[in-house]
Amino acid sequence: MSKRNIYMDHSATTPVREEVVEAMLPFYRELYGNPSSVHALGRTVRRAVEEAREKTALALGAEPTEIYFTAGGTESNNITLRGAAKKRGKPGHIITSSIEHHAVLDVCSELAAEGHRVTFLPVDHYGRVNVNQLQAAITPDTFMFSIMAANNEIGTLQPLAEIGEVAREHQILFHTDAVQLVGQLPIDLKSLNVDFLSLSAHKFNGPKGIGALYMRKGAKVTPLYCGGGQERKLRPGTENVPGIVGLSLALELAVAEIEEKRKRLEALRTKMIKGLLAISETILNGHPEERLPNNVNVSFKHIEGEAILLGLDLEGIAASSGSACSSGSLDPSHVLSAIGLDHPTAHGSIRFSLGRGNTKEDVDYLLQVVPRVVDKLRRISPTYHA
Amino acid sequence: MSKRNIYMDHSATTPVREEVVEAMLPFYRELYGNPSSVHALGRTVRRAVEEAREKTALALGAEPTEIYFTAGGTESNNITLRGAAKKRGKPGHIITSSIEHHAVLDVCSELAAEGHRVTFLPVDHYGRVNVNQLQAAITPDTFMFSIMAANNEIGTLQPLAEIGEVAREHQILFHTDAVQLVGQLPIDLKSLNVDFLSLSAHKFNGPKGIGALYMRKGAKVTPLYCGGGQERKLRPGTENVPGIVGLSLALELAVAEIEEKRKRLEALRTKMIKGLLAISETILNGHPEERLPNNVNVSFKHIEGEAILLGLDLEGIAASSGSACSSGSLDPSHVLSAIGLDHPTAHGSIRFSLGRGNTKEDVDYLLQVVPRVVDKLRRISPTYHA
Amino acid sequence: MYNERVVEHFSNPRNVGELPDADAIGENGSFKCGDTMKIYLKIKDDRIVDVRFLTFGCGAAIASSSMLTEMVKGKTLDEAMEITNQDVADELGGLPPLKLHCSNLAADALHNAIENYRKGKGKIETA
Amino acid sequence: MYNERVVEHFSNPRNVGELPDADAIGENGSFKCGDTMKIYLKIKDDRIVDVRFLTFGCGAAIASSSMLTEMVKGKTLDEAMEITNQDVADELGGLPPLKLHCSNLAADALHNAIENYRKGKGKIETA
Ligand SMILES: Cc1ncc(COP(=O)(O)O)c(C=O)c1O
Ligand SMILES: Cc1ncc(COP(=O)(O)O)c(C=O)c1O
Repeated sequence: MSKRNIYMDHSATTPVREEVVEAMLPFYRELYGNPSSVHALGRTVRRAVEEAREKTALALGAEPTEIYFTAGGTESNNITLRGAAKKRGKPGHIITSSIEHHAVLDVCSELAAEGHRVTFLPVDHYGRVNVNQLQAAITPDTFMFSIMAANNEIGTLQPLAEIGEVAREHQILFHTDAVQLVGQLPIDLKSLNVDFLSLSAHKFNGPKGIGALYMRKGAKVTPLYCGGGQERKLRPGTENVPGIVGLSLALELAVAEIEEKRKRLEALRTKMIKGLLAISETILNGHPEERLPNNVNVSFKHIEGEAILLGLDLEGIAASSGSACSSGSLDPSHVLSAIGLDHPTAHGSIRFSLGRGNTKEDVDYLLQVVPRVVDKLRRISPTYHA
Repeated sequence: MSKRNIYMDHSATTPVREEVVEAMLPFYRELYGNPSSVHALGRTVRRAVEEAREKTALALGAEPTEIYFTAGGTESNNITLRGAAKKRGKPGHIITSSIEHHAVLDVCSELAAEGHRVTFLPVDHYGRVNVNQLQAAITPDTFMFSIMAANNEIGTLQPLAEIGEVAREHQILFHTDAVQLVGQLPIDLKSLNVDFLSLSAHKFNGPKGIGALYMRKGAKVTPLYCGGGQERKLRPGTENVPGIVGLSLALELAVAEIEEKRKRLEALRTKMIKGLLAISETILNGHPEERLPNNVNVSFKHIEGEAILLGLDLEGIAASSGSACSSGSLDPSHVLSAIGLDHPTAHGSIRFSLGRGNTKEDVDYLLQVVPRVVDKLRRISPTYHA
Repeated sequence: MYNERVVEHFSNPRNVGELPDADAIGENGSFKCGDTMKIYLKIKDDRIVDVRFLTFGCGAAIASSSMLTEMVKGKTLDEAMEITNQDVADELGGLPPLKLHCSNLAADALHNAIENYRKGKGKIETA
Repeated sequence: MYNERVVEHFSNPRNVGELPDADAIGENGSFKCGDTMKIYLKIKDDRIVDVRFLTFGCGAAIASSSMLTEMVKGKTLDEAMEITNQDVADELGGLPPLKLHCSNLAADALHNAIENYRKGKGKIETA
């Protein structure tokens, strides 16, 4: 089989779909007005922003007034957690999980340093939060749950509906970082008791540098930035209009194709997992069923992830070891530690994340290359004995 | 003269130049990788981001490590002021001007509410800060000056070099919001004692939703957001790569053409001011010489700005009344009040801001239309007597 | 932002000016946004037979002033007193929410004129 | 990220494996990133005549290990003791700053082997 270039790092980021690029272009060129300008050009652009808001709301089962555009998932998470803490004004208690993205985890740590109490719930070895434990952790001053919808490393899904019920029962705000879920699995905010939801366009074939925050009507946070009145003062600054238009179209298209894509990717994923687990001393990380349709995360014992990535890269395969965002760091992933992996096993983990462009041929090629790369590295390993 | 469409609202935002659009496109399409990814695609994109940083630094007379990409001018301002206050940790004193953009002014007000002391320096009737007053306002706990480089409404330039000297002498950090200056007039950070400088790409024919913060080596602020390690932790979140590439090219091109553009726009501006002041009971706002080459701000007495804008708009002329960002508000502009205009005069102010695309023909058309629109509205006015 | 009818009234405001022989003059100003309107009525047998206005204000204020003058012509004073700011906005086919308060000018100025008339004030002395 | 020479050593590492009749064995591990290297030396007249390695680690660690084994062959023990981690990185044409510490593995493992040898330890008992 001849060398191919295969991108299996869609959880890090995705290409922008051509329809989306085309929809954005007019807003760089002729429709460049500032939505805050009162003249005709400004008003035209304002309309486009508000239509994008409606489209985004519709795709999530929300109201347009519940959608706020931000610069990405990181910003949506920060605005929610810091904003709710600022709004509260006095110390309180936050419950989150120990496998959140750093944009939640580190904010929570900072809030803890500022005087709030934070419970970082453990997860089981599949990466699932236990709802009974969540319930048991509630204290009278608990004001916020922040539990991610799907984990970015191991793809494990959390029981959002159950968590939402607990939140409602105790009148606690519920934020979910759905950056990895949106565009992969259907979400209906009408039927979920979620108060805040973060999403980021570049994870579903939209542009980078634009995201959104869903904030349920009635929920309130204190804005972090001052400036103009944009996004009802929650995120001031001239709107990233092409980004907003791109986000909304990418989301609309992703949601329209979601079932078909899910089926297709799940079939590829199942085949990949089967093929990879055929390699000796290889384990699957994350939940076998309750996981994102596009996520495969395995640990190859005795070898180190970055070396595997480099080996794969030289064969044209793009994957990731732990979160792309934290791969500058050398500490083993906090997620893999939280599900109980020892350090060497955590270090040998690889995430393959599927996307729109991937085919059966990609998977065939991958399953041919990976065993070879793994074997070669294991021959250098001081702990491996074939 | 037949109807034309004339955009004279470049201080609100500008069209993206075609070269810039073309340079961004590959980063939506084939070069879509995440700069944090270790595989070949990620590394290629990382290189593009770092080249953009070098280009940006070069255009400002800075070092690449002194450039941080943000989501815009508003964010750069917020990161600087709040970040410096957070870093300081205890109350202190900030000196700013009374004519800053809301993204500085309102942050300062919030910091004041949080326990800092803030001096809002008055300005003279041209909108200039007095350096002696600035010096006199310094107290032992003064830790920051934030004085804008050029005002967004009236175009008045501030004496950055002198302010920088005072800052250095007293070892006070100096931030300048240069969102309106960058791309209009040369700036050399090697020869200015500025520690922080904010800029926003969409003001100089770059894309919306991307900006930068120059932070001098050695200057430090505490980041506001947590997340990944991007932008050396100052602004975490997946980089807006197309935006970054677009910003750097737009800046490079703007700086390369800056003298030629300045000369051309100053000639148009001079002609416009002369023509507009020929209308009775019309005054020029801002400084006659120390102003942005592209800014014309006049008050037409007896009539109201929004009505003038609408009248102009119906004739195909796009302009603004006060800052585009604050035009949702009905209070008279704080800038026009600060330079001493009474409310009715402030309400009758119009900003025409020139840009790359404007021609002599545009100015001729404008000078034909404006007197007609003004006259028509004055005939309806209860205070005007021809 | 503004609908076509608003723009039309703004572009071609009806009944602009003063009435040299007005029977009543009313005035209203919004302190907040600085808008002011002056209205002149010619009244015969308790009925408004002619009307003029002058307005300092935004597009919405001018269009509302113009629309109001169209609405009151021929009405009795009692009928005119019943016209509300909302009626004017409705007759214009609606105004942007942020601009609604600008239309509050017109009906109030009208009522002020009628009150002045009933108090016996506001008649212009013919020179 | 990595230059061509690093990638070449990673792709085709030299002197991989164990030496069944090694005169000295050294080991070094980085607690921080979990990398470990084992080095095997064959020594004759205070000179390194053969060398093998096994490494658990990233690309930089593997390439550094491979490069080091090339550098030490034929060197006296005194010469070998003078090889620094920086020398290895330099010989590789440089490593990314973030990855520099991964190359600290190799020279340290070598020195450990020589020290073991000098202390009379580390000789493999032939079975
Ligand atoms: C002086 C000044 N500062 C800051 C800003 C805010 O920039 P942005 O809207 O790109 O965040 C603007 C733009 O309106 C401005 O004119
Ligand atoms: C779960 C999760 N949350 C938040 C983020 C941050 O999103 P962005 O990088 O777009 O700010 C990511 C992306 O890496 C993510 O996977």
